[in-house]
Amino acid sequence: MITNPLLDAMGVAKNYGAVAALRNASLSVLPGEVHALMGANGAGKSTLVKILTGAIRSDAGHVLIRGEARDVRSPAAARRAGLLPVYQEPALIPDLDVLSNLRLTGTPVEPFRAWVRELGIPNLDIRETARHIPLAVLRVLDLARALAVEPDVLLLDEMTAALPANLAEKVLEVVRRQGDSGRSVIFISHRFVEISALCDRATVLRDGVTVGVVDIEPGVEEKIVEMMLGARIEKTSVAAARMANETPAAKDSHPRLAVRNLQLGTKLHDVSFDLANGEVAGVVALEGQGQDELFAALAGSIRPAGGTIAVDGAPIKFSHPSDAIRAGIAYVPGDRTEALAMQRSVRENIALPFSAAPRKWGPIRVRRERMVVSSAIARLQIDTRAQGEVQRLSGGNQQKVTIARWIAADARTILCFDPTRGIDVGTKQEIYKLLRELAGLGKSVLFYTSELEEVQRVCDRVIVIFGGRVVDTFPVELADEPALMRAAYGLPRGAREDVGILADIRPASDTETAP
Amino acid sequence: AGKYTIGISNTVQGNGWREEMICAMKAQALASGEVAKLNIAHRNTDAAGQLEDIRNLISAKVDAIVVNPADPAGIKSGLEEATKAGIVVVAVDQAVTEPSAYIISNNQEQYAYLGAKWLFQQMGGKGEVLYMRGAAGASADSDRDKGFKQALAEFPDVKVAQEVFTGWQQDQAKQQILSFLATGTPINGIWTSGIDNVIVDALVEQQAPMVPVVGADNAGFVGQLNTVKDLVGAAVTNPGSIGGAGVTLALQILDGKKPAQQTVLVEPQLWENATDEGKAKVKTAADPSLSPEWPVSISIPDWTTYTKDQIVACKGPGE
Amino acid sequence: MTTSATMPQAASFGGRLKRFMADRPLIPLVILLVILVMILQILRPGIVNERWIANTAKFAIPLAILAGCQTMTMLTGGIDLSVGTVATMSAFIMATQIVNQDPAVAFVLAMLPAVLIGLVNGVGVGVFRVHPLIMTLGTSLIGTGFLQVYQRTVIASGARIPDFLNWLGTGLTYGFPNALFLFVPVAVLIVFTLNRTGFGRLLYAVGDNERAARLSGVRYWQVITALYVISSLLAGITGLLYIGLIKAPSLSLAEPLVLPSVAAAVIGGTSIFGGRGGYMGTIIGALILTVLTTLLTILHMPEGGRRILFGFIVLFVTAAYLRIIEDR
Amino acid sequence: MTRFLRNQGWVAGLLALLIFLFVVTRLIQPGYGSGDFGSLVRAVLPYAFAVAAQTVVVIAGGIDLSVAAMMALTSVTAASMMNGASEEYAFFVVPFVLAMGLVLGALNGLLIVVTRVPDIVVTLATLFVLQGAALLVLDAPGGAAAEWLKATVVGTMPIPGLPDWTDAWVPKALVLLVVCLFVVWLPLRRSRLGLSIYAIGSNELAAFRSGVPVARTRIFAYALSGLFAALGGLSLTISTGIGAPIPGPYLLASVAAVVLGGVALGGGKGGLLGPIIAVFVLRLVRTDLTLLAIDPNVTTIIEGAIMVAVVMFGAFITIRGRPAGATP
Ligand SMILES: Nc1ncnc2c1ncn2[C@@H]1O[C@H](COP(=O)(O)OP(=O)(O)OP(=O)(O)O)[C@@H](O)[C@H]1O
Ligand SMILES: Nc1ncnc2c1ncn2[C@@H]1O[C@H](COP(=O)(O)OP(=O)(O)OP(=O)(O)O)[C@@H](O)[C@H]1O
Ligand SMILES: [Mg+2]
Ligand SMILES: [Mg+2]
Repeated sequence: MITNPLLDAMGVAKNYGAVAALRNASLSVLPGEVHALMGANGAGKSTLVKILTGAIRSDAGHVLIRGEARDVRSPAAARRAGLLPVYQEPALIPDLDVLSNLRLTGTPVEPFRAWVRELGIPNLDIRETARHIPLAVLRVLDLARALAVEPDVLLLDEMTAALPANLAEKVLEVVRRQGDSGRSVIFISHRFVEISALCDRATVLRDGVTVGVVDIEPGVEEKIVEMMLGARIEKTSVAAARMANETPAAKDSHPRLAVRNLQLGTKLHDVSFDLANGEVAGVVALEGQGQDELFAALAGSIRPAGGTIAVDGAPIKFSHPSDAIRAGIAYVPGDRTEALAMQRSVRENIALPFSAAPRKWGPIRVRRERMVVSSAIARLQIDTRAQGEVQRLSGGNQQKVTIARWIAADARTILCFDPTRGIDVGTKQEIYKLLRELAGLGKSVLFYTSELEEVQRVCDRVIVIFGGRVVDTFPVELADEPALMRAAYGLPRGAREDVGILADIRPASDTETAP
Repeated sequence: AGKYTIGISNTVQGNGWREEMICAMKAQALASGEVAKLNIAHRNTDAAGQLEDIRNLISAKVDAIVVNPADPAGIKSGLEEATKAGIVVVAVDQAVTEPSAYIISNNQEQYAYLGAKWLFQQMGGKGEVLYMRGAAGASADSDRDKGFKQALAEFPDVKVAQEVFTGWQQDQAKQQILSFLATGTPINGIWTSGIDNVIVDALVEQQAPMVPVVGADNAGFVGQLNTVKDLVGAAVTNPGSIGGAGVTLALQILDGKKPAQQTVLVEPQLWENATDEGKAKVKTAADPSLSPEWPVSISIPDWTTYTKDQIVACKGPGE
Repeated sequence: MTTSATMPQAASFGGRLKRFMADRPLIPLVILLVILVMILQILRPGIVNERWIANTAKFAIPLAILAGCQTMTMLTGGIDLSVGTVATMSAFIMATQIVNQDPAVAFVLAMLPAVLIGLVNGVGVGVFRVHPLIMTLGTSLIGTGFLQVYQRTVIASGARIPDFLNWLGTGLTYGFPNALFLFVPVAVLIVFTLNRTGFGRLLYAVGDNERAARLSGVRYWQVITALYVISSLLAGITGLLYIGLIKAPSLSLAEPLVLPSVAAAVIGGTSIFGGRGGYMGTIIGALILTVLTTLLTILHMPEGGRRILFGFIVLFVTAAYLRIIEDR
Repeated sequence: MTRFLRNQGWVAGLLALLIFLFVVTRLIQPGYGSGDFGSLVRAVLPYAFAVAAQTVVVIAGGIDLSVAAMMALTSVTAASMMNGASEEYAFFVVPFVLAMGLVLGALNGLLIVVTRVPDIVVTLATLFVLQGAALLVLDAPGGAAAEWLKATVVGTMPIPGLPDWTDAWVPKALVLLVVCLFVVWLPLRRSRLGLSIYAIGSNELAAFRSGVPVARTRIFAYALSGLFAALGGLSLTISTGIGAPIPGPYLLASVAAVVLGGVALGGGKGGLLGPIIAVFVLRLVRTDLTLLAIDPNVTTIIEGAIMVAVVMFGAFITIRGRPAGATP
């Protein structure tokens, strides 16, 4: 029997001035299916989701819902039609508490609570103001809110990108059950593991055009990547490349960065580690183990309560990011909206640190700046079609700009906080390569990632943080995914439990005695 | 020192005329020797705000309140309450509708009538006049409008070429007159509601043909009447020192010397420089040492007893 | 699947025109200005002459400089409502101090309160994070109070407008207002600062995303303090120019320019939310407002009607302009 | 408890300040009693409505510069309609004027939504329009108010079961204020519509994506603001017995009280209670300054300084109280 599609979009197009975000996109979702929407950064995935859910209007194309032509003009109308999105950015109202947020959208409270528990957040305070809730939890709440009204089609735009592994896992589980119970899910992710574990079919977008629909079966990844990237495909093992053409940097007497007994409220306890010149050190941690605070403290954004930070052997106190920058430490936050002036040009964003100090407030040396900036742009292969305003770049290209800034400023130490969050495979490869190159030039990189497989590709050494403490440090050779996973949960190395990304995890209480 | 506490309420701040009025009140209170303390509420506000001030003065248990009303009718209830509380109420500058209040007022209607009539006569009873009013919607402005219209009715051949509201703002008036001059519309006279010296300035700057100008007795304008070549004009007095007169009246009432009438009108005078006799008068009236926004008539015979130094010092009892 | 996206190349003439103007946002503004002048000329034939143009420029210049203060502060998401008070203070102090003081001393005394108020504004906004609207409103109240107290101490000494300011404010050279000698350098400086200096860039960055600026090493309070001091200095200089033009020191001299200065910046395309705008637009915005005021002055209609018309025209101009430049 | 302090600490602090001021007032003027309190409430009335009007739109992320002009227009309309009319006619006038405020407010919102011009500019334009309209209704202060209306704010409210000395502290004006404001506001705040107002002020995009009808909510917020402003206008007519076409000092006062009351300019935060208490504080400060017979020019300085100081203090404690690590 042929089932009719629940949602059928055809010929969807959307222009932003000269930029065509979508040119001819189509998408057909069957009842009960988990349908992946894939594409490189800037392919138009988010745009399509926004059009389907009435957040923006398309320039062309039609959408059929349950076979009927529907003109969805607003998110409210989409809700009524049974379409519920979780966008790439959290949609909870920051100044309202969770309960008010629910009331605002007419979401029933009890089912919401049930979903929240199911999604791995056992003790949510429903009167907490959304502004005070961490990003990852907000994303989960956003999802729970959508689930609570039992939508026919759930649209998840990079739902798992900002989530730590433990929460991501719960999300995947829940999504899969949605499909089982006859409802459809449109699932956007750059992580193939998730796609293959979860989805039935995938629609692939390239440059705003649907280039194909494939069934998910073993080995289909290659094909999808090919479709996604067109001619751009290039697949080298970075790790291998690293081994081949890098001579380890000469050991200096002082490490680039020496952190000793760093203390910060309840978040960090006695954190000590070194970062050598020419080294990429990976930080591995579950959500909320203090890694945010660690990076913020090293970046000069928050002042630690105790402990010392020494750069090149000289102890330094940071009271403002500019102090850290002066010491050659640059911070690339995970949330790019935090790092970019969205209405300004790519060039201005990259050149921003040059003007920061009062003695640099004078006339800009335009030619020199243009040279430095364009070499950084070229190095990161930023798509500059919409460079007049950074907000018009796709998420991935925005992320590149945040890194390009510090390449241009020639920072010696780069703190990268989950830089590949929501970035397509092609771009990810470029970033891995870049980080390795930087290390090759003698620069030091501290690299936190929520995707464990990246550790092996990029890092020389792994620092594991659990409960605000450094619980382990080991060379990358030992860092296969199961080992990392175990370490991240605070399990001592050498323990036997099988903790894979999709396996059941043990209750946290078991692990508490571990470190 | 004296024995009375006098409350003062005024609702326009930062305007030369009103500042002189306040200084006159202070100087008179000091000169009289009867006042122990002045309690001054002086700010920019409306009738409701003035009601608030009056009630605060009642709370402060003053013996008399001298008020320049934001509006004749709008503060009636407050004044009534004051009288009930045994406080002597004197309104200065403008009338109030509260029957128990004493009024010592400049006659605004007469002010406009006098100047306009002189102007129309200067114009030979015909021609076009530029009518530069005060602030739209202010009660003094509408009183003056009545006087102006009355004079206009007596000269059927005089036409209003243009009517503008200066808002009693120097800069606005200057921009308006310059725009108007640029249109090249011929005029035969200019009537102003006391924003006068910028108008003469503009005529001089633009080398426009001098026409008769009527203004108030502001120091700046009176000076111009003496010095600016070819300027024929008249200054109509509108003494800010009426404030001092109000204090005198209040003290008289407190001392048990009630005036025969509830209302005392101070009639305006007109000083012109068209005649030799007028010129002499204008010359004696001029006072270049005063700030140009201050009226030169800094005292009112029979009503004020302070010296020029006292009003210029602007100090009340106990300061 | 026949519906294809409208490609830029295929756009209609109207669309191309719109794009053309959107990329050059000054053009529609200039067109608006020309239309207003044309209406004026039709209503009063002959009014648009050399003398009128000079007069318009004289009044537009002080407005444009104050609007420059607003443009710069608005770029950071702020606003400076104290410019009116600051301008009035320096004008008043100049006019009264010149009577007994050396001109240079009088000038310094006149600019002193400007620097002080700017500093207080800057510290309040930059360090204590008080909302600029409240901060500048508060300092303007405080300034007005001080000015009133000061006024009483100088009533007896009278006031005089220095000849130089007179020359600057009202004089003409070959038919051009002398005020241009002050304005052109100031305007060039502001435009250059905004577009070609590190400081200008920081104004945009701070207004757009303060956290991003911070992460790039920018110290917010430094930028903001410098900004408000500069804004106040410009306002103080405007006050001196303005007193030369009006020639009558009063305690509310420049106060009526405050709201129009905000309006001029907004009409000129500067976003009050920060991060977007420029000074060239503001200059034309100031010209538009000045011409509009003239237009309404010469209309024969009741004052109420005039104000209604003014309100609607300001709204219409801003709306039309935004329509043209948005969706680039 | 900590959350309560975080959310309501500012309001509690203001209340403490108000009580402190009452004590100070009693010390300055030992005779300060219930009658004087009644005067205070009557003075507060127009300000309170103005600040309520401002609060609603500020919470919705906007600002309304036309509040005072709206009060002037509704005030002159009411006064001129009641002029020479029968007492009963006022029963028609009151709802008419309120409806007028509601509609004109909604029009403000509609213009903002349709033209997409920033609130501050649209309401600046409507400020002129409403002012002009007020001048067309009455070109000078005048009109009248029905006696029974005037009586609604005079005297105290006898409350059965309470001793007279308590009743004496319940002026009718206070009852009127509480009824008009909180009867509208409290149920609204908890409703979906009220939450929507907070939502669009907090994050418009997120609100839109949560299915909030942003445009409609904004129009509603402005309509409500218009309604409160109309109440303010009526209260002016009631207390003065006339209507005045020149707006009083309510615009800046309303903005100041909103900020003092703990409502963030920018939207999404705060409530109505804080700003209303702030109005009481500001009025009581005025009373104290009058009672103390402070030099009137100095009072301007003091009022400005208090505003700046309180807000700086507020900013200071928020900087202090910011939890470590909240902004990495
Ligand atoms: N508001 C906008 N103005 C201009 N261009 C835009 C705008 N929003 C998106 N675009 C452009 O549309 C294209 C598609 O963007 P979209 O965000 O849909 O990509 P995406 O597939 O979701 O990418 P990512 O995986 O990086 O999130 C990009 O080239 C982007 O630059
Ligand atoms: N205005 C600019 N335009 C382009 N590139 C710049 C600019 N300013 C700095 N850079 C680049 O950033 C890097 C760091 O320069 P910066 O001047 O900040 O270094 P520094 O260590 O502070 O040196 P100095 O003491 O000479 O200022 C240099 O490699 C330079 O190329
Ligand atoms: Mg996306
Ligand atoms: Mg350097």
